[in-house]
Order: sequence, then C-alpha cells, then structure tokens
Amino acid sequence: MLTDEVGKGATSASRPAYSADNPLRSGGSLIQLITPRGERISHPEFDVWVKDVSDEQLGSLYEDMTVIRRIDAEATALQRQGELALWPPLLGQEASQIGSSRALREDDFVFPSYRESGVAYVRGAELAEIAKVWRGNASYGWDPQRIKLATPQIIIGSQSLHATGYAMGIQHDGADSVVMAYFGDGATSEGDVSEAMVFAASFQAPVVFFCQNNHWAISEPVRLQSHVQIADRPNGFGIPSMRVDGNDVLAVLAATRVALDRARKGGGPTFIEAVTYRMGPHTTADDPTRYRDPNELEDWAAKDPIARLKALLDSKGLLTEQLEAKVQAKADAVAAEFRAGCIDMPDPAPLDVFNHVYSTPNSWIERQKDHYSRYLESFSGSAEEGAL
Amino acid sequence: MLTDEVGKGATSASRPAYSADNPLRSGGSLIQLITPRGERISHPEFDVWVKDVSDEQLGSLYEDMTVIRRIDAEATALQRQGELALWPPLLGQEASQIGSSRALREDDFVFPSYRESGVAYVRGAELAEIAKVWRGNASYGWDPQRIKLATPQIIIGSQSLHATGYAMGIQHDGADSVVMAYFGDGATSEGDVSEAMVFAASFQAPVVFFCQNNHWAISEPVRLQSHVQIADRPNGFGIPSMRVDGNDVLAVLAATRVALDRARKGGGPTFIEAVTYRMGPHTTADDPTRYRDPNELEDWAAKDPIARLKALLDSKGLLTEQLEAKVQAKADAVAAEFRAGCIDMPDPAPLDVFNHVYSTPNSWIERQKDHYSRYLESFSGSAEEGAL
Amino acid sequence: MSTLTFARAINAGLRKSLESDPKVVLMGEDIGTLGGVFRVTDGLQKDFGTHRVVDTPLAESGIIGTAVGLAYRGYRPVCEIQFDGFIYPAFDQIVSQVAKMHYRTQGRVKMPITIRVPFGGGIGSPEHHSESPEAYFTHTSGLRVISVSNPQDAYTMIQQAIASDDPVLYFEPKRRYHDKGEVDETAELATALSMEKARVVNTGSDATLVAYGPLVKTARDAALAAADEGISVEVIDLRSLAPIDFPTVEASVRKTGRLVITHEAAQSGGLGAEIAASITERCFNYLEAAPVRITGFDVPYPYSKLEMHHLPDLDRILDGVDRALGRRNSLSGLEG
Amino acid sequence: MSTLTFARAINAGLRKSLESDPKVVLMGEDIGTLGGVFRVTDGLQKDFGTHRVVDTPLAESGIIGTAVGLAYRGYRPVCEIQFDGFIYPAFDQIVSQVAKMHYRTQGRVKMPITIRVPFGGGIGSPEHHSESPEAYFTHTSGLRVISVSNPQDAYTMIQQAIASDDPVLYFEPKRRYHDKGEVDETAELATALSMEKARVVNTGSDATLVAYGPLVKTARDAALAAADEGISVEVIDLRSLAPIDFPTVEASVRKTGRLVITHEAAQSGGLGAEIAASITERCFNYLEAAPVRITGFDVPYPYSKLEMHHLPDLDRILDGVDRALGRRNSLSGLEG
Ligand SMILES: Cc1ncc(C[n+]2csc(CCOP(=O)(O)OP(=O)(O)O)c2C)c(N)n1
Ligand SMILES: Cc1ncc(C[n+]2csc(CCOP(=O)(O)OP(=O)(O)O)c2C)c(N)n1
Ligand SMILES: [Mg+2]
Ligand SMILES: [Mg+2]
Repeated sequence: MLTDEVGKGATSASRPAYSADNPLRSGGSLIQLITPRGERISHPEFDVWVKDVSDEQLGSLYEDMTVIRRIDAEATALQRQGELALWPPLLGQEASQIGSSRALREDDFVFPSYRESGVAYVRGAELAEIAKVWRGNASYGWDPQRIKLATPQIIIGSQSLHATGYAMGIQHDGADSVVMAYFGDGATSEGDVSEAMVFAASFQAPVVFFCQNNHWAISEPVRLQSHVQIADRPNGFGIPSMRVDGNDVLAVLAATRVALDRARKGGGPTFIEAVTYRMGPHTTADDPTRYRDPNELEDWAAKDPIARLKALLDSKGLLTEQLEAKVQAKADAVAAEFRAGCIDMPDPAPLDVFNHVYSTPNSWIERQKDHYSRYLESFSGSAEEGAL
Repeated sequence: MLTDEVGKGATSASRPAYSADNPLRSGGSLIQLITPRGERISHPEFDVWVKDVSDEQLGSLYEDMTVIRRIDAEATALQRQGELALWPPLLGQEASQIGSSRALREDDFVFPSYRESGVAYVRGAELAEIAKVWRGNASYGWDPQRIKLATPQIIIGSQSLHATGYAMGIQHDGADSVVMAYFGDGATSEGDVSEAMVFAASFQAPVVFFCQNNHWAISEPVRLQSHVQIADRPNGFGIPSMRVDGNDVLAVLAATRVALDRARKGGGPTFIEAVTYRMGPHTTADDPTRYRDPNELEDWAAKDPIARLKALLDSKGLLTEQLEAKVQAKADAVAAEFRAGCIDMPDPAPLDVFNHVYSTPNSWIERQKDHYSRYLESFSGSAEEGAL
Repeated sequence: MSTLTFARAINAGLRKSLESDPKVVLMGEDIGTLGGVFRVTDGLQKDFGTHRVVDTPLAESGIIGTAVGLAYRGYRPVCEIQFDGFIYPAFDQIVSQVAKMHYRTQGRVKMPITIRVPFGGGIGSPEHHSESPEAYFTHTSGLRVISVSNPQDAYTMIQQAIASDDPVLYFEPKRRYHDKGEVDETAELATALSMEKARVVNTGSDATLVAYGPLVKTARDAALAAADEGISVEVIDLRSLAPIDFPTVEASVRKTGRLVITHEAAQSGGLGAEIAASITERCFNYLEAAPVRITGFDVPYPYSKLEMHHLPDLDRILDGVDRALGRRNSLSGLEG
Repeated sequence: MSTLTFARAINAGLRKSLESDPKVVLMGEDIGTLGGVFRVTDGLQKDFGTHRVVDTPLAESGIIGTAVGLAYRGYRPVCEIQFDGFIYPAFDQIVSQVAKMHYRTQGRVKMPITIRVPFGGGIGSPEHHSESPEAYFTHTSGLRVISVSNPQDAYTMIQQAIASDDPVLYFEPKRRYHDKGEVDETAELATALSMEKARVVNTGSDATLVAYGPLVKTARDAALAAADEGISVEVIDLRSLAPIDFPTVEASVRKTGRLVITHEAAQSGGLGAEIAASITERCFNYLEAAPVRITGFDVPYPYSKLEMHHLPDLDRILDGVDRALGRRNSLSGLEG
C-alpha cells in the first residue's frame, strides 16, 4: 500500500554526487528545504534530489505523516485504556521517519530502535503487528524477513552493529541493497554505536546510520551525550555525515537519498543526524514535566513537521478539501484498524513459553515443557478428582 | 631517581595557550621538533614548550631512552632463557614513552596498557616490580597508589575509562592533577575507548588520552582500525587532539605538556596520537615475519628515536665520551638489577591463591582455603604415615 | 519507625550514606533530575548536588568503568543500572575489572563500588526489563551479591553495601518497589545483621524453603497456605547470594530433611543448583529427598502476556513442597 | 585416518565447513594473515579469500554484533574470540541478541552463529588468558554450549556447530592444542554422534567421573591411576554443556552410586553445581554419597606461578574419588 515513486527510492545516476568543502561534512549548517513556516527554500545541492517529487507525492508524504501521528495518538489512548502495556510515542518525529523510510527500496533492510512505528508502517507492517509488541503479546510483530525490517530493538545502540553486519553480507553477495540503522541521540554514547562505525568504515559497508536527535534520552538532554554536534562524531571514524532538519520531510528525503545512493554505488557508509524533537513523553510511563522546560516544547511546536508541510501544500494550493478528507479518512481507518487489531489479538497459549527457544529440539526445554504441562493438567485433574 | 626539572612537568603560565585554525586539531601534519636525521627544527607553536629543556636534560632523556631499551632487551633475553613467561617489547617506542611520562608531575596518575614498561621506569617502579607480572609471580608489580601508576592492563581499552573516572575524582576534589591513559592504535576500535571520550568530554575531565599508534595491533595494520588519522577520532567527541611524531622525544614532551597544561587549567581532555612503530614482535610469543613486510621495519629503523636524539646530541657536541660512558654504565646497572630482581624473586606460597580476593573475610573462600590446606597437609601426612 | 515503600527505603538509605560519607557518589542514567525511572533517587541530586548525584551519558560500560577510576581515587561510587537487562554492556568492566582489581593488586586497590540493579519480572514490561542475572555474578569471584526482600533490609543493606570495601551487586526486586513496610531509620549499622547472613523468616519443621528478593513474599505466602494444610514450612530469606550463608540453610535442612529452592532466574545454572549441590554436600545424610527447584524455565524471559507462566508462584511452590515431602504432586508417578 | 594436533583438527573442520557451505564466513582478530594466535585458522584466508576469512577491527562486541547482522542476511558466521577473557566485551551481544533472537522472532530469524573460544588454563599466561567462562553461557537460554576433548571430536563437532541452526559456543581447551590424535577426515556428519550427547570414555563400576574439555584427559589418567588401586572409575566426557546429556550421566550413576565432577571454572555456580543438583534430582535413591566437585576455587584465575594449585589435577581428582567412595581422603573427619 505504501510504495509509490518516492517509496521506490528514486535515485538518479545523473544527479551530482554529493560533495562539500569538507569531504566528510555538508558544512555545519542544517540542511533545510522547507522552513518552519512552510516556505520551500532552494538548496544548491539537495534540490536536485527531490526534483522528482510531484504534487501528488507531496500529498502522499503528508498523508503518511498524518497517519502515523494518528497511530501514535491511538496507541497512546489504548495504553491509557489498559489495552497496551506501554507505548513509545513518535510525536514530532514524523518527518524524520517518513522522509527517511520513503527513500528506501523494498530490498533495502532496516534495523530500527523501538520508536520507529512510523517506519514500520511505511515498510508495510500490519497495524496489529505494530501493536503486538507493546500489548505484550510477543517480542516481535511483523516478520522481519518479509518486510525487511528487524524487530524493535530495546538494547540501546545494539542494532547499529546488526545493520553493519547485514550490510557486510550485502556486500559479500554483490547486491546493491542498503541497510538503514535507526537510533537516537542518546544511543551515540553506547560503545556499540562507535564500534559499528569502526566496522562500517573499515569494510566500507553499505549502511546508513540515521540518528534521530530528538534532544532527549529519557530525562537527559543531548548535551550530556555530546558538546559538539552529533553529525561531527562519525567524521573521526572516516564516515561522511549530514545534519538535516528532521522536521522537514523533503530535506530528510533528500539527505537519505544522497546517502542511499552513495552506499549503492559502493561509496560506503553515511551518517545522518536528523535534528528533531520528541514532543511527547519518552514512553507512556514517563512524565517529562519532571525534567523539561515547557517553553522548549512550545518552541518546537512552532517547528511542527506536519504543520509545516501543510502550510507548504496550502501555499501551493494543494491543500484541497478533497485531500484533507482523503487523509482524514485514511487516518480514521488506520486508527480503527489499529485499535481493532490490538483489542482482538488472541492471547498466547501457556505452553508457548517454551516454543522457539531453539530451532531444533532441546532436551532441557522438552523436559521442562513436559513437567509444566503436567503441572497445568494437575489443576484440571484436581477439579475432577477433588484433590491436588 | 627519575624526577628532574623535566620530570617535574615544568609548565608555564606565560606560555601561549595552544591554539590552531581548527580549534580541535593542530592541523593534519605531524608535530616534529627533531627530524629523523637528528636536526632540531623550529616549530612556531611548540618550541616554547621545550625552551626550558637544558643540554643536561636532553642527555637525561637520552639516558632514559637508552635504559628502557636496555631493559627491553634484557627482558626479551630473560624470556628466551625461560625466566620470564612473556614480554611485550617496547622497542621503537622509547621516545613516546619517555617524552610523555617525563612531562608528568608526581601527583599525576597514569593508567597504562601492558607495553608501558618505560613509563613504569620513569614513574619509579622498581625493576623487579616491572619483571614480576611477566614472570608470572603476580598480576601486579608496583603499588599503584605509591607511584601513581595503575597495574598493566590487558583488556584492550579498558583503562581509558578508569583514567576518565579517576580524572572525574580529581575534578571533584578540586585538585589540579591530571590523568594519563595509554593505549594503542588497535584499542581505538574498542567501545570502551569511545565511551571514555564521551565521558571525558561530557564532564570535561582532566585526562590525556595518549595513543601510541605503533602501526600494528598484533598482526593487524592500523588501517584496519581506521582509514582516517587516529587523531581525527576524538574531535567528533568534542576532544581536541594532536598528532605528534612519536619517535621524537622533544615533540612528544612538548605535546604532552600542552595537553597536561590545558587539563590542569580546567580545559578538559586532550587526545594525543603519537605516531611510532613497534620494531619488535607483539610479544615474545609472536612472529611478525608471518604478517609484516621486512622493508617496513627498515623504513622505521631509519626513524629510530634513540639514533635521532643521539644525532642531535652529537651535532650539539653533547655526545661526549663521558655521557656515553655514564649512560652505558646506567644501562648496564639497570639491566643487571632487572635480571637479578627477576631471577631472585621468591615464589609465592600455595595458599596465596586464596588471599585478597576480598578485603574482608569471606565464608566461601575461607572454607576452600581450609579444605585445600588440609589437602596439602594430606601429602606430608602420607609421607609420614605411608598411606594417602 | 516509619512506614516506607521499598523504593523510599532505598532512597532513605542512599541519603544516609551520602550524608555520612563525602566519598559516596551516585551515578547512573536519569538518576538526577528525574530521580530515576523508579524514583529511587528522587530528590537526592537536589539535596546533594550534581557532583554527588551524577546523570551520566548513556553507556553502561562507561558508568562502571569510570566508577573503577573513581574507586581508585578513593571514592565509593554507587552505580544504578536502569534495568537488569542493561547490565550486560557493563559485564566486562564488572567481571574483568571490578571483581578482579583487589586480587590483581593483592589488596593495594580496593573497589568499594555498589551496583544497584532493579531486577526480576512481574511488572508487564517489554523484553530486557525483567531479567534475573544474579547467577552470572555469584559465579564471579571477587564480587559480593546481595538481594533484599523488604523495606527494612533495603534500607539497612544498601548502607552496608556502600560501606563495604568490596564491590557489591545489590539486586532490588522491582515488582516490590511499591510494597510498604516499617523501617527503623535510627537503626545502627554497627549492630545490624551482617549482610552475609541469611534470615529465617518463618520457622517450620517439615521442609525448608529458600528464597530471595521478590520471591520471599511469595514463599511466605506459600508457607501460610501450607500451614493450612498442616505442613510446617521454614522459610529462609538468603539476603546474601554470594557468599551464601550455608550454615543457616544447613541447620534448617538438618532439622527438616527437605529442601525447596525458588528463584525467577532460569533453572539450569541458577542459584538453586548451587544451593542444592552445596546442601547435598554438607548434609547428605540428613536429606530425606532430593532438593527441589522451583524456578523460571530455561527460556529467555518471555513477553509479558506469558510471564505468569514463567514466574514461580504460590501454587508452583506448594507443588514443589509436596514433591519434597513425597506427597502427591504434579510429577507424581514420574521416575526420578 | 590422519594424525593431527588438536589445532590442526579444528583447522581441518573449519576448512571442510568453508568448502561445503558458501555461507560460512570466519571472522575475528588476527585470524587471517596470521592464522590466529594459535594458528587454528592457518592458511584459510589464503585459500578462501579475505571475504570469507575476515580480520576484523579490535572490538569483540563488534565482531558478535556484525555476526548477528550477517546471520540475519543468511550467513553462518564463525567468530573467534582470541582468548576466553576477551569474550566479556561481547557479552551483551551474545546474551541479549544472539541467544534471544530466535525466541524474540518466534523462529523467523535464525542465529546459526558459532563462537569459538580457546579456554582454560595451564599454559602459564598472564591475566585474562586462562578463564573458564562456560557457566555464564550454559545459564543463558537460547545458546548451545559444547566443549571438545580430543582431535576427532574437535574436527567433527566444529562442523556440527557450524551446521547447527542454533547459536553454539564452542570451547576449545587451549592447553591441548598441541596434543595429537587420530582423525578420520572422511567421517560423515550425518552418522556422527549428535553434539548433544555425552560419551562414556572409560567404563567403570565404582564411581562416575564427569569431565569436559581439558580435564577429560586428566580424568582418564585419574581413572587409570585409580584402577591401579583397584577402583573402577567410569569417565564421562560431557561434550555438550548445554544441554547436558543427563540420561547418560544418570545411567552411569545408577550403576555406580557415586559421582565426581571436575572442571577448571570456579566451584560456586559452576557446571558442577548443575550436574550435582540435576543428578540428585534424577536419581536420589541411587546415590550412596553426595556428589563431589573437584574444581577451580572461588578466586579470579591466579597468576601463572600459582595456577597449578587452582587447577584440578590427577591427585585432587583421586582425592575426590576417595571422598565419593567414603575412603580416606583429605577431608576425612570433617563433618558433612
Ligand atoms: C543498554 C540500554 N541502556 C539503557 C536503556 C534504557 N533506555 C531506554 S530508552 C533510553 C533513552 C534513549 O535515548 P535516545 O537514544 O536518544 O532515543 P530516544 O528514546 O530519544 O528515541 C534509555 C536510557 C536501554 N533500553 N538499553
Ligand atoms: C578485549 C581484548 N581483546 C583482545 C585482546 C588480545 N590482544 C592483546 S594485544 C592486542 C593488540 C593491541 O593492539 P594495540 O592497541 O595497537 O596495542 P599494541 O599492542 O600495539 O601496543 C590484542 C588484539 C585483548 N588483550 N583484550
Ligand atoms: Mg533521543
Ligand atoms: Mg598498536
């Protein structure tokens, strides 16, 4: 449902290879194509990477962003109602997630963290599959191999290495797919992320490190992780980087295309810092009022990624009632499907606890499973026989 | 025995604070004050940091370098003779080790890796103490708190975090001591070293990361760890760096003084890449002919740190017979003392195996110690009683 | 005496340690402004400053590794690992550095580091938030490992851990954080029960039931339920997991002849194995039956909709007591 | 049949796996040009190329973490950890990723990763080079753990490990690398003894002696020595440490009534505890005495001048056999 021309990762050999004064950086300034007020500004290097984005596609990006915000709201509501055990909101990060994932090809592979429900939606996860982990009905939702999206990763930074290894495999296969690794600003402090950069640089693996700098790691501001810009970090590993306005879907799309294109052509890894903001709590279990200045939220509300795209569409005369109605209908339908999928999800069976620990029979597991099933039977037995 | 004006870490408030175009780097080029042929070349920024080094002190640096090379040779011989279990040679790295450690103050603290026997010598470790670990008579030689030098660290990179933590403690105490962490080029790939940079930068801890890039990590060339210069790595963590000719004792001394001075004044961490070469095997158990082009060794022999200083001394008319004789005598004495200290070392007692696992009595250990001493006694018993 | 939740009791103990020793420093992720995700360090940064209650970058090896350096400098770092499942990135620093430094230096360098770990399941969390990794550490020589089961012990033992010159892993049963209990905040450390000692929390004569941390409450409930059936169960709260106070367990088993051990961690290689093996060694001739282990299964901690099957509960423990007593139980009729 | 050293036998097995499955990739520090610090991978990079035998950067978490990604992509990575003591930086990736991925994805993603670990002491090395960390992994659900004791098994079982769709920790007794043995390189994997099975390597009737890895040789020597004294010891080479083939051990103990277990790892929480506990559970009524553990002590691995005191040897094992048999031994007269 979600692949369109943008989704097919249109890249063009005729586009200029990305370059800048510092071969490793696009300069210190933020790559931006749409201002917070919704004006399309031109960029000498990156315009060409989104030249093909039609009015219709702009609308489709708008739709996706609106839909995933709606999923987020629905999920938060479901958590409050006790239907989900937990939910990590993506509110505010819609442009980062849609802009980046829409640049991917189907055969690319994605290793997300836990917050990329929007990416999962774009990759083609079913809505119930997205809900499944957070309801507590499984540790995975979608089949990773089917939609080429790994399961949510909770150990911070861990997936950056998996992405690099997968990219080494692509290289080994002689394929031109690319791997995308998502992680947060906080994750950059974990040793694994640094080691991933070492390996990616050493083997020139086709991997894109996509860091959503949403300014917070639970209660910790990004400056605790780094005094300098996060986009500076990879350069010392020999990895080029871009710093992009993460609330600008076109800029994110352009930067991601640049990175994917480089990787596909054997140019190795790229690091993208998408500067955005976590407008909600860390998870539904978190209370950001304990650590965050409300003014900060206000500042960022003025840079809202959806409002900005909406303003652009409006200025272009594209924000028709028809479009609004279509998007609204889609969001409603998705929300309803998400809710139904969540609530109607069948509970697992008790003995599932023993399944799939190993791919082949294992004597320890078999024995414990046998003993526990006898134990469970002893209850029905006791009901019949009146004694435990 | 080893502190002189150089050893006392002469720093001067009147010296200009280190600066460069890129505030984080002294430019891409190598800091050098003595050429491989022994010419003293001037450097606009770093000359001032070694202005105080007298002729006598130059001789003393020469002595230290010669002595530690002699220790190294003696240790290698002792290993071949079966008196040491293993030895990690420092051959070729004398300027890096002497230049850096002679810049330290007594109250500074050092966290070495396993190859810094030259640093241990400068810090005041006794010769038998240096031999002790490699003979297998203990996991430590010197008392770390006495000479402010941690025990050799075998887990690659681990000590970089200890150094950073110690530096946080100095900061907390309001002291102006500095911590020095030694590690190799290979170590830069370990997550711990990156995490150490994150912590050091975040807390602006007074720590100097001194990386001896000796071009090899056992059989792996440095390019496997990084395509770009190692001195680039720290910049992305917000840590300024210098790249210094590690075979030039004056340049190393100057750079280390710059870094120590900055740290003492609250300027936070600095990273120094000392570009040098491991002229010997990784350890006495290693055979570098399996992986190393002999020409490479030849190239580096032409840059020998001692030959270079010797040539400088010669050109200044300082390489007197008297100096040579003195240095030779010192080296002979030290080698003899090292050998004697090694060979005469008393073996540990069997029950030492149980001592100092904990600082307070522990019931598990007590019981096992008791059982094992009964076991040992059962042998003498059997000798007396003729039956086991 | 005051009534405190488990979390508040630890908080009070931390406060006391911060007050009494200027070398005590708290460090961890989100422990400062936020007061920890469980609020265990609530208010401490405000009262003791950002230098003594330190929000660290997001890196567990970094937290423990810098704590090693601080200990070298004479500090007593108290590190919080946010959840059990996040301790593994720090495993190398714990096992190769924290645990071995004192032995390595033959006592020249002490590692008075306390590592606080909220552990165990039962709170409906996603993966990596419900682990019971204690056996990795009890098998690591050089570490002391304790676990607390009630607010009073939580309050006292966190102070004992911090005061110890040895490194201590302090396992907090996170599902009990909100349980309340009486805490005597004036109790002197000097006269408190040694943190190496187990405690008999319920005397009994028919079987010995050993538990620690979150399952002590469950074990006591099981003993109450057993009493209704006329079975007298002695419940021991281990408190110290390394070393284990075997003399206390041994004395009980010599009396009862039956031993049941329960923990949430996986059975194979868990603490139950060590307890069963050691008690069998120490009082083989007193045992009337093989020691019984009622534990988590040999599976990764399951997703939350299944966790009640994985976690030992009152009924499974009673089934184990029946087995130890040779009474009818779920495995009756099976050989062995 | 050819006569091969232990190290060459593993090399031959790796070669066979590289030949038979293009998805097999070797990775590790110094395994390429150098052929590994123990020369176990000698010549393989030359013959199979730098893409299949990969010298990695110096980062163990990186090695295992990228192997996870390669496994995701359908590869069968064989990772070398240079020495036992360097596995801990990779602990998180092993425990939280490698071990849990199959369960996490309910079988959608397999982790056919083999992790080769030269382990154990006795070679006079400095710190961190002589560890026996196997119990950390046998307690970790989702992993298979094996250890080999002779060149033939080394050859066969490395191939079985690589062919397994589950992750396998393969522990190589480094002090036996130079031991020679007959190896049948034509033996078919299909007909080989399952890697989950233990093997009785010496039949006997008075006591069962369980060992694995480096101590199998010591155990056999001890059995020979015991035979001189008229004591018949059955020696079992466990081979698989997780799961342990308890039926084989059980059958032996039902026959002998006595059990001695030996390993180099520290006693508390070591494999001996699990074996003692499980065998006691499974055949309590057949046991004539408590199972005896002859193991490393609860100390960090000592420096090399002391290692012979830490490591179980023939005499200590015989003392343990005497204890199991109720014969005079070093602890005679002590209660318990
Ligand atoms: C290894 C590890 N340590 C700690 C945590 C607890 N934790 C979960 S999310 C989080 C903050 C992550 O921040 P960031 O990387 O910026 O991602 P964001 O949540 O902002 O998307 C922390 C500390 C964890 N999941 N894993
Ligand atoms: C964590 C860890 N992994 C692997 C090793 C094995 N090892 C010992 S030295 C070494 C190479 C280190 O190279 P480098 O950091 O450049 O230091 P150098 O030996 O050149 O001084 C390796 C891989 C180790 N000691 N610790
Ligand atoms: Mg963040
Ligand atoms: Mg090196």
